[in-house]
Amino acid sequence: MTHLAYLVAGWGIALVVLGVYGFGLLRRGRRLTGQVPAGQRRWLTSPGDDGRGG
Amino acid sequence: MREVFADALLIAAKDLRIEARSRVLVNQVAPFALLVLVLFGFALDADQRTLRTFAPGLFWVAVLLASLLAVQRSTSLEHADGAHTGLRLSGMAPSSVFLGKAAAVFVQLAVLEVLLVVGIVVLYGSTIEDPLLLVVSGLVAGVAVAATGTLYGALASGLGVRETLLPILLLPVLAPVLIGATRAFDDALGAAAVDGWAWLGLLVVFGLVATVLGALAHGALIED
Amino acid sequence: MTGRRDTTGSAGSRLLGVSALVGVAVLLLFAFVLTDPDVRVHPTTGEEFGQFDAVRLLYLHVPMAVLTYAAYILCAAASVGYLVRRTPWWDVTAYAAAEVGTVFCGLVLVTGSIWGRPVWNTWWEWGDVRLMTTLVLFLLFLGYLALRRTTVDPRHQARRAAVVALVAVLDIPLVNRSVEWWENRTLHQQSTLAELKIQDLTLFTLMLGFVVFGLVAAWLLLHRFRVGWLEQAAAEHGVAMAIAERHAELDMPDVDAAVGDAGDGP
Amino acid sequence: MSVHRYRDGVSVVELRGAVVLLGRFPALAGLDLSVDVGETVLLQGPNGAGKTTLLMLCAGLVRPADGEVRVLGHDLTVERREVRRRVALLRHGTGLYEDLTAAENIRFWARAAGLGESEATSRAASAVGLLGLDDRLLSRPVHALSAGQRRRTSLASLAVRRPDLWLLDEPHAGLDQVGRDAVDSLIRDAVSAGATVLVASHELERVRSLSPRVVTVAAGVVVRDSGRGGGTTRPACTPEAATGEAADA
Repeated sequence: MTHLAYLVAGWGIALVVLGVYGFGLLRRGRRLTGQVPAGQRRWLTSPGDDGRGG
Repeated sequence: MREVFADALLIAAKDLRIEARSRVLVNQVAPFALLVLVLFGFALDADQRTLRTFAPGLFWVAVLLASLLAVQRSTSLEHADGAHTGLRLSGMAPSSVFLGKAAAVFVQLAVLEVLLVVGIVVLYGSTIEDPLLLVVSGLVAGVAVAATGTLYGALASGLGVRETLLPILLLPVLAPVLIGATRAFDDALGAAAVDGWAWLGLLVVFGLVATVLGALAHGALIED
Repeated sequence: MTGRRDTTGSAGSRLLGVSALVGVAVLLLFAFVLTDPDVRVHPTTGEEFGQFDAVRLLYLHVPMAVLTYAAYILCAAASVGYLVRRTPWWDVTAYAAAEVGTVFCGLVLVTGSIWGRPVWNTWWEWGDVRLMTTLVLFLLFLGYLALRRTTVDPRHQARRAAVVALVAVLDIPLVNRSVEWWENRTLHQQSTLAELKIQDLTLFTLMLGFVVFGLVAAWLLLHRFRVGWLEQAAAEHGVAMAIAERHAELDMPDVDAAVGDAGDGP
Repeated sequence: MSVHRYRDGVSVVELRGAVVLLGRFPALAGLDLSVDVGETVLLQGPNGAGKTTLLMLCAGLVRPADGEVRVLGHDLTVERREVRRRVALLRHGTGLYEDLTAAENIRFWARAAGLGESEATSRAASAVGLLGLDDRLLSRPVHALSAGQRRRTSLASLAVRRPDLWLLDEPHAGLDQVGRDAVDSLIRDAVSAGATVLVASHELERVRSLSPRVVTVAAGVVVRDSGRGGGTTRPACTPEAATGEAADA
């Protein structure tokens, strides 16, 4: 395969950065959920997942 | 509508009178802009032919850098001793305040541009080939810079970090003005074979958009 | 549905996340194994030319570039929404779109530079319209994010940020115009696919790239929105507690003394 | 002379459960206050109690996060521009331009309030007389004035607007006897013209001579209120935490 270094660099940087950013978002979310009462985490109050506990 | 312009005139006259008394433009901003021209001369190896070729671009970079100072001065006038509160309580329309302050900045930039044109003629050996294009594009670009600068000055005002925030917000927005005005000056100063008048259209559009948007958005920015 | 409650995930977002991950794997398979390199044969000399394997960056770079612009347009639309409706939903959406858009924008610039080196023989091309426009856009939104990170009353900040986003997006056509006239040249393919030896599979893989990176962007946007929403909710919760604390201040003995004679100096 | 456009006996300031957030900090934490036309109200309380924020709220400069807020008959959550035009607010900043003369400043603020040339001139003359500013002083740039002279200039630039509601934050602080007397005469003049005055001050003796109603603010709520006329004590509407204190008074 020609240009292998460029391919690895391009795809590698993109996927790693997106992965790190996504992982960071999950961690930020995890840290913040502890500070918010369950009732206000609105995406968790779907049927069968009534947001109690936590 | 007439009231808006009357109030704008009042504000502009006030800002210009303050400038006439304090001479901040004359004593600080203009020397700074000339200093920028001199520094470019040192950096580009003092070859007058090179300098003449790049004179339009260097001119506008110097104007943009100096405009940061002019805008900061314009906003700090209001914030130094709480006058901005008085303006909010005055009952004047926010767009009047915007238009007045932008007009005052514009007048100061126009003066600055005259000085800088003398600067590039003397220091870089530029020759003026098309005086009309030079004046018109200089004024239109001045409007664009003054309006955008005043809008962003209001936006960054009241923030502890406004001195550092203003350049990174303002300079990228002005990229089209830098390009357009440089090209127009390329033609007017005979530095490159381009059609400068075509570029004027871009500057006019930018100036109009910035002025209208600024007048409309200023209220939202300075309200509580 | 795992029933865990300490994350910003939900059944929907997990489904989205899993499809995005599977999609990336499938996309890699198509981009690196199933598609052919770009090799063309010169009709007269018979020489081989083209991008060869470097073309595989197409499936990464182009979808991300389109999604960058989509995210920024979403940001501007949400900013207008905020200025009209003044509700936090629009503000949080605008912030989320701007942040995700800027991550994508940075990657577009980096991958473009990496792609440009073997294909155009340069890391950077001044005067290329799309490249310069994207760079200015990136700088504009770095300013936006810097403004977002200043500490100021949240409502002021939302309004200022909305104006900045609006100006940034309105500035784009002007930047584009000006660069186009500035240096009348571009190295980008006039139509990206017209120059390449187009096969059905290349086209399909590119479309797959749009879908997969679209899923990735949607997942990031969803979680970024939820983080922003939580930040707001946490702040509101904090305010309720702060009000209670202020009321509790009145029980402290030194307040009574201070209230009794308020002549405690300026 | 009277410039207010509402019936006597109507509340000029009507606050119920007003909450104002500075960033995330509740500077006002559910404050109740009702002020009638023509009253002089002294706001006292420790530093950081929320007095300045209360004045800012009444001027329509900060938005209430919660509660009901009406000033000069307008709901401040909806309409603030009309209120702003009719109040005068004195804060620690003088609101003057350093490089202009005192006279130019007063004129500018008169014109900014929408007054015509002749009206601005005559009102400026009467405000200048009331505050004892002479021609020599008026022709000096503000940066060449003392703190007391600046305060008087600042008050004159507010007085030209003939506001219906005066909001004064520590008007006496740092002034000499001449300056203090000027402030007092300004307040008396305003009240006799039918305006309402809210003064936040630590200089109780000074303000007592104006026989104000005394309202004590602490921790963002009203904890004590002498009631109209300054004599009787009336229970303030405050949260439980505060009622015990109010009863003690």
